[in-house]
Amino acid sequence: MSSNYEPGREIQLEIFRRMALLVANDEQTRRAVRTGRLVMPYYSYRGQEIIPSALCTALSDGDYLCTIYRGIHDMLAKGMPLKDLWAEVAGRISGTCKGKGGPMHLTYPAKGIMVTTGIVGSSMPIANGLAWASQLSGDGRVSVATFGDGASNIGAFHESLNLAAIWKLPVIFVCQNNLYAEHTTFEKCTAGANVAARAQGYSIPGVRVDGNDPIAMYTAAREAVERARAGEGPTLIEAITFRFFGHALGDNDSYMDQAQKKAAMEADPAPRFRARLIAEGLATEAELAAIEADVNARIEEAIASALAAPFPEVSELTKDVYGAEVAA
Amino acid sequence: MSSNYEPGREIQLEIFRRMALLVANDEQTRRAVRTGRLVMPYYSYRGQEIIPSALCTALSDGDYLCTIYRGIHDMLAKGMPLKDLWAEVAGRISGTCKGKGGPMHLTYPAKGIMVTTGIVGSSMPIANGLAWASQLSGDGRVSVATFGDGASNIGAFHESLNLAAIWKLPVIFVCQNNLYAEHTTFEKCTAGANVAARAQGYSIPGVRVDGNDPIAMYTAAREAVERARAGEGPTLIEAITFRFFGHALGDNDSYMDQAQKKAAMEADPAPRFRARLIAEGLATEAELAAIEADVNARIEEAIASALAAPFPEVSELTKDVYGAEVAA
Amino acid sequence: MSDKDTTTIVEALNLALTDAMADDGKVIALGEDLADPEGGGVIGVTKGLSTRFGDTRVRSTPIAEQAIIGAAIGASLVGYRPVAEIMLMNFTAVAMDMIVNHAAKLRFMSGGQTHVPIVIRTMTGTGIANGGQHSDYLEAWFAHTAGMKVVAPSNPADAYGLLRSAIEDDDPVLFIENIIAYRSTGPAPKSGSRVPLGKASTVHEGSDVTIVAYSRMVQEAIAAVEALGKEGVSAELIDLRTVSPWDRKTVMASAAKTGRLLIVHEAVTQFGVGAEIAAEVSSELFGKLKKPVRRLGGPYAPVPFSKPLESAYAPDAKRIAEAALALVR
Amino acid sequence: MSDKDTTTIVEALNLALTDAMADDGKVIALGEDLADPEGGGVIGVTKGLSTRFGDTRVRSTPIAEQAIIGAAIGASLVGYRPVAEIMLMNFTAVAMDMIVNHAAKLRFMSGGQTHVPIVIRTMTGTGIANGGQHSDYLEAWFAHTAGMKVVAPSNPADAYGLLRSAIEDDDPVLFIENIIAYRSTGPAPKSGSRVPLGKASTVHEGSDVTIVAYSRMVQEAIAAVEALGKEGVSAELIDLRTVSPWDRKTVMASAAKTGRLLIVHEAVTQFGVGAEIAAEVSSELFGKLKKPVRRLGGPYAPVPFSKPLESAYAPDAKRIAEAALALVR
Ligand SMILES: Cc1ncc(C[n+]2csc(CCOP(=O)(O)OP(=O)(O)O)c2C)c(N)n1
Ligand SMILES: Cc1ncc(C[n+]2csc(CCOP(=O)(O)OP(=O)(O)O)c2C)c(N)n1
Ligand SMILES: [Mg+2]
Ligand SMILES: [Mg+2]
Repeated sequence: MSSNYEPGREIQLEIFRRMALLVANDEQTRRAVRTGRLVMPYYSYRGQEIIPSALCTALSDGDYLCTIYRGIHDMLAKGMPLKDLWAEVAGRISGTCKGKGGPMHLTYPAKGIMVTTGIVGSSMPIANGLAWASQLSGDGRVSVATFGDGASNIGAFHESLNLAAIWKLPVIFVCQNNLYAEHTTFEKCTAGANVAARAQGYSIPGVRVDGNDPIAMYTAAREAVERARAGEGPTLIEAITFRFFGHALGDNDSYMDQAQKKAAMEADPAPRFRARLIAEGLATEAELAAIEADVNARIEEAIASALAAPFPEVSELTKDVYGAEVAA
Repeated sequence: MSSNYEPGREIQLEIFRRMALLVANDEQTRRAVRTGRLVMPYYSYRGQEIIPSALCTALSDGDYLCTIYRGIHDMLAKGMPLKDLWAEVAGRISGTCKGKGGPMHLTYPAKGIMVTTGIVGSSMPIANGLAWASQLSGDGRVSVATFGDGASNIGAFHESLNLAAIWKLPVIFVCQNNLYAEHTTFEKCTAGANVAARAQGYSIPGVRVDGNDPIAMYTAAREAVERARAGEGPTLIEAITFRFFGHALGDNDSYMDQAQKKAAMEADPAPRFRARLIAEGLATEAELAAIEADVNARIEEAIASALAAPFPEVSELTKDVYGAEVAA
Repeated sequence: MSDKDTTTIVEALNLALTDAMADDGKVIALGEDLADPEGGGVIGVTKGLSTRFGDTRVRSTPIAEQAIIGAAIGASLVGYRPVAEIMLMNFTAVAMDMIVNHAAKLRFMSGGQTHVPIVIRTMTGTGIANGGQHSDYLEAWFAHTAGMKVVAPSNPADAYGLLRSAIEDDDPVLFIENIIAYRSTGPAPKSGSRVPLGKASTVHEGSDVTIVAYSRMVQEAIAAVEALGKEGVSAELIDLRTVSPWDRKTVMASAAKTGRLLIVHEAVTQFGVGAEIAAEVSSELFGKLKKPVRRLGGPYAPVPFSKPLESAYAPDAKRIAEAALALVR
Repeated sequence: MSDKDTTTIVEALNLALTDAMADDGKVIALGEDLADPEGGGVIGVTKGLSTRFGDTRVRSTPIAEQAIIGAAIGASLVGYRPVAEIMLMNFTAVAMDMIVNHAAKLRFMSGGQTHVPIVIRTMTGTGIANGGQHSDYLEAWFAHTAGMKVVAPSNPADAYGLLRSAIEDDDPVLFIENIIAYRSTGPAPKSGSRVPLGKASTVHEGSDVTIVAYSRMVQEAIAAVEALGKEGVSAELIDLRTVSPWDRKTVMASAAKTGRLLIVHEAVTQFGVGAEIAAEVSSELFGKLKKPVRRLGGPYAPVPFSKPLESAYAPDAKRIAEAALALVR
């Protein structure tokens, strides 16, 4: 792998800032759900934070993102404001989708967050369309679809990679391989050596990377971004990671290999990254603690503001179905 | 490629017999459609005969086949009786499907012809199910799905190969790559080196073979059959070929590369195979002529019998929807 | 086998599958997370099956709904009776080709040479904040598909008896389970009992107004009937149980008797299942009804996430009672 | 631009696409065999477009309907107006997730932040021996899907005007073309004309009975109206043009006037579009109709291949006239 794009101090700190936000936000969300302050299905991304933190640091605000139900880390990393997010997952009218979308369907076009889907595999075909738009307009934007390892076995994955390859679309497919699809292990449902290897079938680059390593993840993402912006077409990145809290919060995770889970949690990439920044002299304990204090304060503010906001009126139920009332 | 399974004289003659039947049947069908004796959409397979002739010679009667709208060659090679076939495409009650299925939906379970589908890609998921049944019952049958090159870009292809691979199903996926999907060339819509190469993504064998070469095609098919029967799982075979009469009979084929078409027709595999059998002393002109006379006579008889048969009564329209009338 | 007097729908379904697999070696099952190593289904409906019947008969699958339904169809063509799970009803959308172009049509297109005795179990419903892509009732699509049967039980005994009948039926059956009703209890089914497809049940007899419902809406309607009774209105409640083919005879007889019909479902009202019943009853009982047939269903909108909106989406006991009352007054 | 007085539906559609692309650089098109190297579409509807507007705007695709609709959705979210072709209506079954879970819902689920102004053109219909998997009318599925619009023209001028309106509409529109009607002729559209979505047209005024139809069935109904006239029956014929949302006002006014309503479509009758209209009219005009609303549609069966069966599948002028006559006599 070329090291042209290895991140320096500034970029690493930026990745850390996003990661710190994500880690704190997940913790607060789990607490809010467990205490009943929020009532929603929650697919914790804890353990996977490095992936979008590095990825989105390699992207611009204008670049497009299609993500999935387990995607709040992606959205926050891409810049969705905390208040809009929290109000949405609390079902309030001030939420980014007026409370209509909820945690599986957040949208925030101002930061390029175009679609969040709950249907496995469906982020990819739509990302292609966003990329086609950029190809048509020449606006230089890159589109990203994120999805899970389980999604790599559904038809839309195949159709999307093929189309992106032959149309040379400026799109990046980021598979966050957390080794489980709901309760089923990666090996049990996925044939072939790995997801990245499937890229060969379309003659596009397929990169398998440690998604918990900010340097490797950033480098892979930067390469894909540069490639896409240069008109050289799509890249498939398989980022290996692990989810710490099962599929959906509240799951009985007895189906998981508990030793594997324990090892993964002990190797938590967040404190590891933090420790390395200090050890390598890239940041001081105080600097990082300040970042953490800041994100915690902002999250708490967002929660308070969300929970104080009103719910939508029931009349909202039939609004936003069509753009305009039809005459008849 | 191992030569364990190279076909001897008997097998080659058997392939020739099937091929001769197919060649004659296509010619008669085209004539019947062009003269208006048959009214149906016809997807001529002329040029592709060697593939099913060799494939089905490597199969047993009990093995299962799922084929497609361009699949009458597959069915005849697998043993569908001419009379049942012709009566069906003539829409008669004596047709194998009582005239209800027609040329795109022929079925003949007695010879393992289980499904003929008009939906691109759909032969594959169903063949997996047939193979699962054999895995459950241990009956040793092999299931085959045939499909076109265009079908290798649709979602069902991917889902099917993955499932077959992880379940180690006794199934063979035979892509008849005739270089066109309707009016679109193979290269224009297919990313990657070729179809067979995609097998790697599932860690199953992917074999690219000259589908117009009876030896190569038979050998590849036999290997896949033996592998499947031995419980070693699926094989993807990409058999390169060409269709001589466009997508559907009556097409304006100006979208085709005319030089390529001319070359392909000049290299017509049927007379080539015939000539080689004689040149290599495997058969005499008289023997082969007798086979051809026989198939022609049988086809003419089938046509006559089909056209003399009655159409279904209109009351058939609502029969065979459910197995039994529901009380209510 | 359960000795309890009451049971839940989850338990009844689990028992039905267990009994069916024990009785007939041709019954097989597949779906995402279905087998015991994966927890026996996300809700536990299939718990214990793979352990008891083996993991070739009961299989967890990749996330690949076309492959799931295709495998079920193929195995069914040669004598097996697959029960395929599509985890949530909205995901039928990725397998529609297999369901409607293949499962529903192969008997007809083959002139009766083959048939597709599969059951597609799926769950859905509003009420747990699952939002727009995980809550839809889409039964109208399948009711409109010739060759399919559509079943939607409302209580444990029916769930058991209908699932047993669906598995034994020689045609493809879509079997709809409601998520929030899974844990609701009711009289336990008699082991081995069957509820025939195509037959409604009259849950409550009455003379003033007929209410037709299915799936969880029956539970809301039961509460509504009770409330109506307190207001002196005698409502007859029919649980359709099989949505297609629906039990014309029972519905017509009741509507003829009461002269007033209210049809309730959770799906979008427009072009929903209620339209067919309303059209047929209005036509057949033309001049004999006391009031126009009334339909009460979901609004013309996707299912929203926000609680107050989601709560207003599906009909509830209160709105059902009001609508019935409006027919009577 | 055509100077002819009459034209075919194919020509009208081609003209509509050409004019729309010339007027608005955001209009783009994709589908199988769509571009000129591939013949400009299997029927020629898109002929000339890629040559004139370039092969990035007008793209032939692989056989991958999820990818096709997905690409259309994505481009539409950021300002483009894609016209996607799904070659035959039955193939919508492989793209249902993209259409109903995404295109139809994104406006609502995003709280109005995004919308999906795409047109999905597709063709279908009995009459050319295409058999069970290539002939279905499935408009009821999409009419039942909140957020979708469904359009089905019967003549060249409407085809032109409706397609232009559909492309300019800010919501996803399913645009249904009938195969055997492609070559039928009619008055040429005025270039640049629009036919508004949601507005029916009264093709023939009458006083005895109202016939509502759409797509090719209007052509059969026109012949039926003529035959009825000879028998002294004055039939009013309404071409729905937009199937959903349908023009309630026009249909109600006509049914109120004649007191008799016949709804005709090619799709399976059961749970079809006719059910919604029949239910609504029966309810709203309760006590005012002279006869029960009558529906005439396809039988509860897949489309058969054999000619005599296929011919008996869809309603024709004779059966429409008979049904109307039965309402009047
Ligand atoms: C088409 C479809 N099938 C099934 C589901 C149910 N489902 C939701 S998440 C999930 C597992 C997905 O696993 P993976 O792609 O690895 O993503 P992860 O949840 O691990 O991030 C499944 C099966 C769905 N949402 N969509
Ligand atoms: C899902 C689907 N999309 C589109 C079609 C229309 N169609 C019929 S045949 C065909 C081309 C298929 O090409 P290929 O797979 O190469 O098979 P061939 O016809 O060359 O044998 C297309 C696009 C279809 N039948 N099904
Ligand atoms: Mg995963
Ligand atoms: Mg081909």
